[in-house]
Formats: sequence, C-alpha cells, structure tokens
Amino acid sequence: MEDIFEGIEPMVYQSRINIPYNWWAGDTASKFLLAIRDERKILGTKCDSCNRVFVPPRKTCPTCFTDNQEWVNVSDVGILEAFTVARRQLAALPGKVPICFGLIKLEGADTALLHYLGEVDPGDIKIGMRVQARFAEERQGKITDIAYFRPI
Amino acid sequence: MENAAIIGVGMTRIEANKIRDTFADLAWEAVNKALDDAGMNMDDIDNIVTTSNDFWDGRTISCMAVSDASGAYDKNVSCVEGDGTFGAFYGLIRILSGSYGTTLVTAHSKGSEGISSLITNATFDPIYERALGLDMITGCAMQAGAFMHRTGTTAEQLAMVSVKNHGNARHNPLAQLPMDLTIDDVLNSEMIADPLHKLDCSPVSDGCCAMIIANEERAFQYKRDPVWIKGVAFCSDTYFLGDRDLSQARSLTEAARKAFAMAGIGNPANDIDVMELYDAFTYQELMWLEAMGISADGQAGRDLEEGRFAIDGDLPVNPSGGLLSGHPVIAAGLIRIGEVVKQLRGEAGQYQVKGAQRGVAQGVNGRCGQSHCVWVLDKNK
Amino acid sequence: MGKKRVAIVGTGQTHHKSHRPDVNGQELINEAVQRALEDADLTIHDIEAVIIGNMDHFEGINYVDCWSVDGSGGTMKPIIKLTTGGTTGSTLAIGGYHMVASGMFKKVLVIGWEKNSESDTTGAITTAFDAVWDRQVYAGAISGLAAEAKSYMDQYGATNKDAARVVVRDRKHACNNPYAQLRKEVTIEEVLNSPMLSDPVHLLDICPRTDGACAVIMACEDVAEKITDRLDWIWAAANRHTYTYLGDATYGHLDSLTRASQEVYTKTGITEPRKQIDVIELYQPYSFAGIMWIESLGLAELGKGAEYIWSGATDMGGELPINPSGGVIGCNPIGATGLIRCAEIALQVTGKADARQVPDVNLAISTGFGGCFWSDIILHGKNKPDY
Amino acid sequence: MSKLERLIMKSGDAQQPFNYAVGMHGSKFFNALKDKKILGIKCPKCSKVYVPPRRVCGPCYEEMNKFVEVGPQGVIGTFTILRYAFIDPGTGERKPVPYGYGFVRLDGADTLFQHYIDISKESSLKIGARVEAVFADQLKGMITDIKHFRTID
Repeated sequence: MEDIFEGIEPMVYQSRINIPYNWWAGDTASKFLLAIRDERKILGTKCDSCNRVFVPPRKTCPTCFTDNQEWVNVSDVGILEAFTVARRQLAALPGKVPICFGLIKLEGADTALLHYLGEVDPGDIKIGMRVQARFAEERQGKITDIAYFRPI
Repeated sequence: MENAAIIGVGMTRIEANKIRDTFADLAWEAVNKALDDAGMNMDDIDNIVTTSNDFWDGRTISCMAVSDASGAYDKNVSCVEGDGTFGAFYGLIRILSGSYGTTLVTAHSKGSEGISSLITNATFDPIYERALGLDMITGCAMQAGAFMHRTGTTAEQLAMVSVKNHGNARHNPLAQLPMDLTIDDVLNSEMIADPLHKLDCSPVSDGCCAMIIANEERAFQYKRDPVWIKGVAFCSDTYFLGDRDLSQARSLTEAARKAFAMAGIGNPANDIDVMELYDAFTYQELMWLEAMGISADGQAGRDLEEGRFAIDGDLPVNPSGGLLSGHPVIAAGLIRIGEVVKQLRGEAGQYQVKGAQRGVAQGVNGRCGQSHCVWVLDKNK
Repeated sequence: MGKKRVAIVGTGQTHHKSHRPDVNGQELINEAVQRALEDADLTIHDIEAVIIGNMDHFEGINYVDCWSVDGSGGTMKPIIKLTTGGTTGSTLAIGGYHMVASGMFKKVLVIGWEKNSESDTTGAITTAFDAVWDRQVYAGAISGLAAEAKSYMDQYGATNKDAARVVVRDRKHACNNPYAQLRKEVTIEEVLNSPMLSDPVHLLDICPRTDGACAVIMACEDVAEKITDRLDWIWAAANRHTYTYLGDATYGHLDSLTRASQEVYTKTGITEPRKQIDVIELYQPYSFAGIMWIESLGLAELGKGAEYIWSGATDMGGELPINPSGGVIGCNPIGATGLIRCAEIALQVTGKADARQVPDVNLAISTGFGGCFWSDIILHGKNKPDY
Repeated sequence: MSKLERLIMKSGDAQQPFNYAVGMHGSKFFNALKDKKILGIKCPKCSKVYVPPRRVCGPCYEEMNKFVEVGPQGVIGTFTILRYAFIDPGTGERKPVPYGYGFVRLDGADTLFQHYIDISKESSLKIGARVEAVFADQLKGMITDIKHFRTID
C-alpha cells in the first residue's frame, strides 16, 4: 500500500495550560492559617463524635460526617511519621534539592501534617524523631508560614 | 452479580514516546484490535465508555479527543476520569443495569506530552499542601519509607520486584522496558527520592487499551471464549495522607475482601493463579500483596525472595512486566485486566502462566493508593 | 430497560452564588450532600457508593474524586468520577441510574459541583478543544454558541428579541427559586441593551458564572419505597456525544438532542411530547437555545420555536412549563448544572418544588448540554415504570 | 464565627507545559500549508471531505487515507465577533479583542474550518459570503501560517 505519509516528519505542538487560579481558603482553613500568621499558633478542629483532632483542620469529620465545632490548640512539637528526601530536581519542587518532606503528628493532634523538614542532615532523619515547627519570619497566610520542622 | 464476560481485548505497544500518534490514533488502533480479537464490528457495540484524565491529556473534556475514533458517533457513550479499572467497572455496570448487551471500554494516556511532576503535584490540596511541591514520586517515597519501617521490608526486596518485573517484560512484546537487571543495578541506580531509586519507579509511557464486555447472552455470539467477570469492587481511603496510616492500604483490603467474596474466593493465597497488580513503584507490589491477604503482613518481601511470585512460582505476579515495565497512566489498570484475560485464554506466549484458570487485576486512583479497584476473572463461568 | 427500577429519594443544593469565599471546594460539596441526606432522611453510612464530577481545569485539581472525600463522604466507600464537560451533571445522573439499576448498589450518592470563581471560566473551557486546531481561535462556550445562534437566525429568521423573551421567562422563574443565583426579573429591553459579548449574544442572554454543588440520592425499588412514598422514578435515559471537532457540527439544530430524545421517546412510547410531558428542565446555557433546542426535542417544528415561546406555553401556568427553577440562566456551576436539572425535576415530580411547583407532574424531562454540541436526556415519572 | 479575614491561595506562575502530538494527518496538513496548500481528507465510504484532516470518519467508522486539496477560498458557514476579554490559556494573558471568529466551508470540503476572520470590513461579514485565506509573510508550517480569512468583494 502507498505510504501517504512518505517524507512527513511527525510534528509536535508546544503549548501550555496557563490558567491562573485563586483558591478561596474558606473560613476553616483561613482561621488555621491566620493563627499561624498572626500568633504562631497551630490550631486543629475536634470531632464531637470520635474525639479525633484534625490538623490541618477540617470543617467536617471525614469519618463521622458531622461538623467539627470545637477548635483546639495543638503543640508545635510532634513526631515524624514518614519522610522522604527529594534528590532529583523534580519539576514541582520549589527549591534546590535535597528537599526533605515529612508527615508530622503534632502533640494533641490525631492526624499528621504534611510539611518540610529543615536544619537536619538528610541522612540523619528517622521515623519517630521529635520535631518542632520553625515559623517563617515573614508570614503571609500560607502553609509556608511554617518554614519547616526541625529535630529537637 | 449476573454473569458478564470480557470477549475482546486490544492494546497498543507501550512506548516512551508515540510521537506519531494523537489520542485518537491510539484509540483507533486499540479499538480495532479489540474488535478484531472479538470478531466483532462497530455495529455490534451497544455503548461506549472512554477513560482519560484531563490533566494528563492537557485538555479539559479529554474524552472529546477520542469520541469519533472510539466509535461513539451515534451511540450512548460516557466517560470515566480515573484509572482504566474504574472505566471498565462503569462499562460493566452499564451492562448489568440491563441497558446494553455490549460495552466497548477504552483508556488512554500519553505521559510523554506533559510533565508528570507538575501534573501529579496538582493532586495535592491547593490550600494546605500544593505549594510545598510534592508530586507522585515524593509522595509515594514517603509511603515506601513508612511501609519499610513498619514491616522491615528491605531495599533489596524492593529491588527484587524491579528485577522480576523487568525480567518478565523481556517476554512481552508490548512492554516498554524489558531489562535484564540485578539487585545491584537497581540499588545503584539514581536515588530520586529516598528510598526510591530510578529503577524502583515506573517509567513515563504512552499507550492505549480497549476492551469489550458483554452480558451472558451476547458473550457467546462472537469469536472468542468469554473470560468471566466473577468479582469487582473498589474503595477509597481518606484524602489527606496524614489522616491514614500511610504504611497500610486498608481501602485495598476492603476492595479485595468484597471482590473475593463475590467471586467465592475463600483463601486468596491459594485460590488465585495469576495477578496483575498496579506496581507504579516497587514497594507497591509488596504492599498491595499484603493488603490483599496474599502474603502475611510484612512477609511479601520474603515470599518474593522465595520465588513465589515468579512466572513459574505458585502465584505469579505481573508476568507481563507490570507498570515498572510500562506505565501509561489511566490505561495501566485496563492493561492489567487485559493481561489477565490473555493469561486465562492461554495466549500470553512466553510469559504464559501454566494452567491459569483464575486471575486478579488491580488498579489505583489518587495519591499513594488512596482508591483501589480489584477484579477477579475466571476462565470458567 | 433496567434490571432494577431506580428512583430519586433525596436531593440537595447549595444556595448558588457568584463566589463562595467562606468555603473551600470540599466544604461546598458537603453542603449539598448534607442537604440531600437530610431530604432523604438518611445518613452517610447508608450510602453504598459515590459518583462525583466536575471539570478539572476550572479549579485546577487533579483526581477530584479522591480529593473530595472529606466533603462527599466517600471515605472507605467506592467512589468514581465521570466527566464529560457541560454534560457532566447529567452524565452523573445517568451514571447513578446504571449503578443502582445494576443491582450492585442499593443507594448511591451522585454529586456534581464547580467553583467557577476560582479561575477564568472562558480560559478554562477553551482548553476543552483541540490544542493544535481549535484552541487558537476558539473563545469558550459563548463563542461556539454565538456561532450556533447566528446560523439559526440566518436559517429561520429568529431575532434577538425572540431570544430575550426566553431570558425574561427564566429570570422571572428564578425569582421563585431560593437556590438560584440571579433572582431579579429583567425586561426584553434590558436584555437587548446589555453589552454585546459575541454577536448576537448579549451579556443578559448568557448564563452567569457560579459556585455551587448539587447532590442526588438514588435507590433501587425495594429500598426506595421504604425510604419515602414521594419518589421520582427514572424512566429512561439516553445521550449522544456526536462530534469531536467544532467544525463538524451542524449549526442551527442540535442533532445530538434530537437523536437522544428520539431514543427515549421510542423506548417509552412517547409520541406527542408536548402533550405527554408536563415540565422540562432544559440545560439551556443561553437564550437562543431556549428556542432552538425545544425544536430538537420535538416540541415545535424547525423554525417555530420562537412562536411557541411567545405563546406563553412554556411559562409557569402554560401548557408545558420549561425551567421553573430559572434554569441555567439563573445559575451555572458547570459540573453541577446538569445534575441540578435532574434534581429540580425530582422536586417537581415529588411535589416538593414549593413556589416553583408545576401542578400535577406525571412525566418530566431533564437534559444536559456540553462538550462539542453534546446532549444527555432523562425521562422522569411519578409512577413506577411498568417495564 | 467572628468576622474573619478570608484568605486566597494563588497559583502564581504555575502552569502545565505540553508537547501535543500533531499526528501524521496534521503533520501532512502543516507540511502542505508551507506551500499555501490546504488539505482535507475524504472518507472512502461516504465521500465526505473533512478539514482538518484526521484518521477516522466518525459516522462511518472508516479509516480515511485520501488527502484532497481544498480552498483556499470558501464561504462563511457561520461566525461571530468576539468582544469580551478572557484569559488565553496558552499564554495566561488577556486575549486581545475584538476579533472575528469564523467557521469557513472551504471549497471542496464538507466540514467547517475554524479560523480568524478579518473584521475590518464588518458589514461584509455574512453567512454565505465568499472568503479567502490570507497567508502570513513567513510560512512555518503552523496554523498561524493562515493569518485569517477575509471576504472577497
């Protein structure tokens, strides 16, 4: 059969999806982020039914499905439950590798918070180690107002 | 569940960059292979379900690209966004509802066109997490570490999954990465995110799979012996990684429990002849095996060392080479089902599992195995 | 058709607004879900599976089915996502029907949502079309619809004034709907004098941009009848996603709706829809569709849609009221919009529509529109289908 | 809850780059466009000519392989004039308006081809009006090799 594409090089069209997003944090997340920004305090929400404390806070308990009415202060100190050290410069990373990520269960919380680990040699990070939040000097009402968690 | 069967399967080769092909080209190839396989033509298809993801395809309403090429022009059609196992589930449901006798299911993606780190970063919550810059690899690396910490699974055992699956792929003409590896090759490959080396991770891939599902009446009207669907179930865990015990896959445990119960599987460790699992990373194959009750908690690595999951072992896992040897996201789960069909028909060539009668396929949606779909297929009705 | 007959046992909607800064997406979804559960007098623990949908690029969130479980209640349940663009909501309703009719799930929660305030709606919709061929010149839904309207006007002589009459109807109806976003009547002059967006479509001809969610609970026959005696039965559903490229479409009549509605009419023995159907919630994102697409539905001959609208037959109190809720002109959270049509019909059939209630509804239609001139249609009934 | 400041998270300069495959049918089209030729493709079954060319005739479910030259003149099938500002997702910037958005039935083609229409003589824009492709000064094998279509007196 005749090759109808003889001599034709396959083309690629380079483009992008560039749509600016503005995500409303909502009242629950706003309260959490403002407490970090303005008071360097970490807040959680507590479920009346199962008594679990959620950090980051949730308006509704994902399991019981009832509204979490109560706000509680949790500690800025917690236990490292999981971690990784990014070694390759993956496109989503905001800075230079190595970058350390961890899941930190703060004292007083029942869920773990996803964040950076800092002031630590990547080789020394261990699951179960105690870490403490280091707040950013300039805080803007974002999750990165906590600069990272460092071992204590 | 009423009887329903898979009567046709078509797959493209899995490749790193199918630069000549649009999504429609991929769908056309896979659909025609499935129709040929079944001995059907498009008039025999009652309805269509396409499966795709708008982020991976770089297109809102990504299903639009494959509508004509999947034969949807004047038929009832719907579109699932998620892994192909979920697309196939919806295709099956549309038969069980009594509305249609046959469903054509397709699933496609071309990882080569986008940047997977950015696409998977968009799975992270925009308020609490996104700015931190995690993606599928760094997220799963945390899970790998947590799993190894809890179970004592070793880096060598993870590496052995890679060795096995890339080795199996040498016999699969559709696989992207057939490789003859040693454990040291894996351990010495680039560390991407601790504890995952490059060869612990599945590649970026392009591919498409199509499948034809039929009710019992229609299943016997065409060329092939039907492969029967005996059990299907899916389940999602919590979204936030810190809400879960990340080292456990309890939603998979639940999905498998339901699917096995539907299929009358009492002892999954003994009652299954072949499995095709969603091994996007090496640790996942072991973690999923434990979650499904195939291995005791913390024992999958040891079972692997003993050769239990090799093609000639007593429960071969990913004889096709799995995702590690080719991972077109979205299509990957449908390919798992398709590979089990090949095994049960005895058509898997050099990677055929001898005497396979009953097989299990699994697919995953979301981050770190949040949502799983489990299929049990049987050669016999 | 179905193995099991399927009924809607509860619905819930948010109060749709231009933007909801007080809640994030998961929380918005949750409001609709809680209302649907309350309406059906069920708890989340009664729900066996969740189907959810939206259009990813409006909010920029990948794997929304997984992300949304905190709000949807999908934790440790089967969740699945269906997405077909504007038709997403009706696609979800049809999905819920199949899930329940299959006998595999007794009670299924169907959720559609969108927070359109979080991005530029037209910019995001533009990415729905082929990057190589269409995206350069395409300018979101309004541009394609404007081209459709222009063609229709050219073929049948319809006017902007005809279209404005549809807006007047829907905006008036929306005043009766506490969930609608735009609850203020407009006049024909106001529509005609509003800014021209894309000839011949004025600002007031087109739907607004909305944050909102809708949830519908479907149950199989034996369970549904125990939950409530006010049931909305799904009689039949069909769809056509006929085109892949915009330039392939037939402009001036909506082929996909003609074919899908014919399938439903044939299945259910409807020969005179205008007489047999009591109310319609039409997915009508702009005014001209209110004229053209009722022709495609078989309610008026080609070119006679405007005449039927002017007769008042589709107003409240008319022969066949269309969009008692105010329709899409009254609010448009895109992934929810098709499901809102379905939920509103459920309210009509079960007599729960309060100020917007059409009396004595026996058979009713909800539709979905989206993608590349695609259509979905569902026939609802007060009585249990006898097949 | 007391009156709270409501925070917004912004995506900033985040974007998703793509290398979209044009496909062989498209590549052949753009290759020909460099010579100011516009190609369609004909279905062997229903004889319908599609522009842009693609592999499958949807209604017939047939593979097409006969390219035919169409245009460069045609008629306006339908059109609109875009007057409202929106974000162009390819750039993240506001797209300049107004512009003419046309569906042109090229001579020899059955489907409509979308492109810009010159609106400098707005009164000449009518459905059924004859138009011709105006090519760019430099031809690169891209869709922008056609600058726009303009009405022929």
